[in-house]
Amino acid sequence: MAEQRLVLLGVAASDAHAVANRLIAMHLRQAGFEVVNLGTCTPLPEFAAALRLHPGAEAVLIGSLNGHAHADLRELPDLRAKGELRRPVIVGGNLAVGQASAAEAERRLLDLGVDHVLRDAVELVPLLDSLRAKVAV
Amino acid sequence: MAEQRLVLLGVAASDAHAVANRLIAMHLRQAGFEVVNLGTCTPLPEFAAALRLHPGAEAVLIGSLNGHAHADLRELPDLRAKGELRRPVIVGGNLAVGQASAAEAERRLLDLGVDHVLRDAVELVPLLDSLRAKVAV
Amino acid sequence: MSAPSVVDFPMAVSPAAAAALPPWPEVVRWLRAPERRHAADVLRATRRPFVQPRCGVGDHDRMLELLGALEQAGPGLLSVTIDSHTRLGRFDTAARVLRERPADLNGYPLPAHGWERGRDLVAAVGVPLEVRHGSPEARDLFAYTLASGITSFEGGGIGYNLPYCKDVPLRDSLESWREIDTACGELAAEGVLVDREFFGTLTGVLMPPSTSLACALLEARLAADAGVRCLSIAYPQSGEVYQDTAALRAITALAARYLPAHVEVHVVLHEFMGVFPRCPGCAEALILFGALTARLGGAAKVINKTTQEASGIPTAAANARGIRSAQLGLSPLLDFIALDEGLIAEECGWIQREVAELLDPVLEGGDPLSRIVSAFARGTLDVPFSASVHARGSVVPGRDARGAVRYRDFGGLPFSPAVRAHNDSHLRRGRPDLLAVLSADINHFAAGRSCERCAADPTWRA
Amino acid sequence: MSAPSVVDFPMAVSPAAAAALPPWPEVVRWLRAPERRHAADVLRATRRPFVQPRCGVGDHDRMLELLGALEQAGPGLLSVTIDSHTRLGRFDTAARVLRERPADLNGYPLPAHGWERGRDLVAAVGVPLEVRHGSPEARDLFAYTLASGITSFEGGGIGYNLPYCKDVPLRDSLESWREIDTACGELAAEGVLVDREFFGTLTGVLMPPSTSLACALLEARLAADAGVRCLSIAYPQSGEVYQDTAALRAITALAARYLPAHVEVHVVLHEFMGVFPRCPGCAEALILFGALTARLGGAAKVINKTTQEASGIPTAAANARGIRSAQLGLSPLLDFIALDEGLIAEECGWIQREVAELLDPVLEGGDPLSRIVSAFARGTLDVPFSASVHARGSVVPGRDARGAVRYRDFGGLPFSPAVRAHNDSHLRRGRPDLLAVLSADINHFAAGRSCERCAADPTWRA
Repeated sequence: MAEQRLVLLGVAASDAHAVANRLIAMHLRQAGFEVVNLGTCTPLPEFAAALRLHPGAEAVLIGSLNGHAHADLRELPDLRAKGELRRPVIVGGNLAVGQASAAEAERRLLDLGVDHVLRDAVELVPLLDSLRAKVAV
Repeated sequence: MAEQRLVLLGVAASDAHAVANRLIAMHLRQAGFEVVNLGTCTPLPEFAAALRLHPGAEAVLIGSLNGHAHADLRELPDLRAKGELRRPVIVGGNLAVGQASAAEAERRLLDLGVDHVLRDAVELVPLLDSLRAKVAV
Repeated sequence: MSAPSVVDFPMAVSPAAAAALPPWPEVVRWLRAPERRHAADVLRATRRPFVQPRCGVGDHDRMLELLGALEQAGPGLLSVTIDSHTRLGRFDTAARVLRERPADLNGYPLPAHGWERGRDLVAAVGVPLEVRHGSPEARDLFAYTLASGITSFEGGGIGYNLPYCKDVPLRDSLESWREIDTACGELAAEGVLVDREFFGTLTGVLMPPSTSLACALLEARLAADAGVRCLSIAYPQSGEVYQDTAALRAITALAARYLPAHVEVHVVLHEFMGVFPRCPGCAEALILFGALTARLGGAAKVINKTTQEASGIPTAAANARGIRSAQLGLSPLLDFIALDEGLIAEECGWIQREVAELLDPVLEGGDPLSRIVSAFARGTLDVPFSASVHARGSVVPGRDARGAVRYRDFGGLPFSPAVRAHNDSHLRRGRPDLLAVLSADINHFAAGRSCERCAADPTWRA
Repeated sequence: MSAPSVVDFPMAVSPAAAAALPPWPEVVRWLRAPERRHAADVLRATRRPFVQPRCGVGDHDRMLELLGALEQAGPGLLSVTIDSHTRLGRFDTAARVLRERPADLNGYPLPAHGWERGRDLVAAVGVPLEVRHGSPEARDLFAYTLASGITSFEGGGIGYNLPYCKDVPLRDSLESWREIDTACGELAAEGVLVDREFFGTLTGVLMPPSTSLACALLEARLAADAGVRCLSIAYPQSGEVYQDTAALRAITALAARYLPAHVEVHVVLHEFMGVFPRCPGCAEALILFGALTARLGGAAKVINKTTQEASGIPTAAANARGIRSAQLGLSPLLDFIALDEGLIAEECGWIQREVAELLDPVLEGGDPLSRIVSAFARGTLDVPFSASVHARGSVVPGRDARGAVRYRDFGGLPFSPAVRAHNDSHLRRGRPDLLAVLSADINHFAAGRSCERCAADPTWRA
């Protein structure tokens, strides 16, 4: 019997958009994952605390739809330096105000230490599978 | 028994708008007039010729809707000088291209020798009655 | 290019036009080029009505700009509307005004510009063009149209004569249009399908549907007899949606009855052609309403109006906005809208019966062209408010309580007692203050009651 | 002006607000001035739906310009939409952003500007204003609203909490809104009628009508119990015209059942609140469709969208155009459009039954406020896609074949077997690739199929 896979899910601190968050939670549960959903408006330290509670989580998934992803995630280097959030951090959504700067916004998030930036939720399960395969190797 | 009253009616030379012409003809006939309707696109000399044929006509009514009334009536002084069109000439319709110059267009028509300029067809029968009363006096 | 000659063309064109134009075989070769897209292709492919604007200015560069601006709005076809001088065959006058004050022209003087520039217009946009004008006699203009690569041409010997001219004999206009239609037949044999559209709008004011359809069907019948294969029959919106839907649907039924089976017939709605409201909200609502009517009636295309209709030729922006307003009425979101099919079927039946009573006496007999001429002379065919002395103009129309256009006076029309009784059951005849009543009927949509604001407060806009 | 004090106001306002505002008797005197025109007056007088836009920018002068520009389009009411900082009570932050970068504010920070400027807004336009926001706790904002002379105020303890906040207890928001409603009751006794509007739109995405109406009616019931006399109940367009018409008509019937007879109830339609099409033609058609739906459903007003909805806060021109697009759908020319009344009555009956099965367990018992809180905690009341932890969010909605919104998963809702069977007869439950199915339902109108051009060629615009 396959072991239960677990992920942490939430929406960035300044963002109350719940629809995509709920959809992704349903999608992951349907795909067999256990999902700890921290919901909307979740500051990064709250993700860190949840990971301490659920050390078996294989990734931290953060949605951001209001264009403020970079501001909401700016504590990531500090937390990582303190040994927190040592799992792949995957960010998805509308990452910047306006379309033109999407690539730029993605680069800035990666510079901050975000591990993966997704533009479409259907990429999520394949990415989690590939990350797990790497860990297994 | 009242004598039969007669008017000449037509549309200015460059103008094929028939609707108002037909309406005014019906209106006048309903009011008891005999109407010689020369119809659309009638040059001023044709009005003059019709008046020679129907010397009992008490007025010449000319409609103009395309804004070219002044150009279409510019032969009026010449014809009058030759003894033609010696009846009240009454012009009505849209007298200029655009609304702003309507008063100016009216003044230029009066300068040309037009006797009356009407903006609404309902004024027509009262005007004809008052002209006839003057003649009677 | 070999020297052109008059005999090249399958219709009589003027020597001047023949000298200016490429030889007929070259025109045919140009029209047959496989990359050419024709109006007939668009008409055949359409599943929903599309919008076509009127569009014509004097200057060539401004015309190109205008076409380009309107194409952005997504019309199915674009128009080249011809100026008044050219319509009357005064190509020299048009050329002079074009040199001196091109802005004074109320349309595009195609012959004055020449067929090479006509080809520029075709090349400039991705949708086919139609030439729209109002010429009682249009052989030269048609030759320029074909040489330009344009294969859609409006007009006929009735609809482009009676509303536009005082004294062009109907026989002359009908015979000249017969030559145009014969040329279309020759082109069809060469594989080039010319769309010929008939202006059922006529004088444009309070047109009873059966008068509109009878005249357009007669022109279509003459055209089909001369060889035309692609016919567009245009009907003017009255503004009463049941009557208009019924009239549009009647076109297909009447075409099956009066036209040969091998022709294709497309149904066209002219957005309201009468006195337009000055209030932009009312005007836009009326445009949308017309397009919705076209969809309900199953038309292939809508010839559009703009919110500036009441004040003259529209700006490019207003024209483009007019296209979009009509498209709103064609939105699939409004496909839920349906009418009482019983009422429509009844209205449609009466319209067909009226048309039959006008057409049958003309078509059951000898040469239809001659019989049309004499029917208009006798008044058994007629057009209200005719500008021409060659129609009696003794028919008087009016609106019934619902707004549908009926016959207030039948004039000399040969309607049966049943048709007369049905008409009179909707509209009491007689003449109580006819000027006031007719003015009210004519100004039905001018009175500022077509938008929500005017309905709420008729005084808000003068 | 005498020194203000906290106790002046019939609700708890912060000391800072109390210090800044005029004394309560002065506010009441201002509101009672006979020349003042109130939203309730407009709502009572309307015979057809009118349009109200959203409208808020940070800078005061730009706000005045915006209101002036929108007034030209003829709305029945205008909005003062409040910025996000102010909504959360962070008046100081709003004031700082206003000083530093006013363009960064996504609405008008009324407290930061002060009530005198609020009175400027009222004086600048000829139609009354409504304050629209999204505050779970709004007593200070309401005090500024009244002091400004504005007597229409949106919000309630459910609809302004669950979609906007993660962790504000429902009891807190409901109790704070009860104070606002009590103040309205005191004003009603003084002859000032405050219009209180309830945001049935909730989370705005695939909202089943019975969930929307149940929540808004609960807020309305609490408000009426606290003394409010003028209630506006807003429902969000699903986009399926029969369902929406039925839901709007159900409001009147449900109000008669669940609200006291002495209150007046106005029906409001929110133009589609979900994912809007980017194609301007599709967006405009959807706006027009919404307004037409409002007319069919008998709404008093339509809260409008714009063609720029998909890309954020609209320009003044786009907002004005949006008003005009909605007005087109309200044109008297479209009054001929009717729906199958049998279908509507059936749908309306089921909506009322669903609402009753949600409301009756809450209202048949002790203090409704406490029972609402516990019902949401248990999931017998619920909201799909709740942002708040104080609703379970276990209900899953979906669209049926016609596009109507149904329950894909009832969560903990206490529906009868009959209601469940009826729902399931329209929408098969179960979860075949839920992400794909729900995404398609959510993007129902985003897919570019709402305009004639997209319908003809889905590729023309990406």
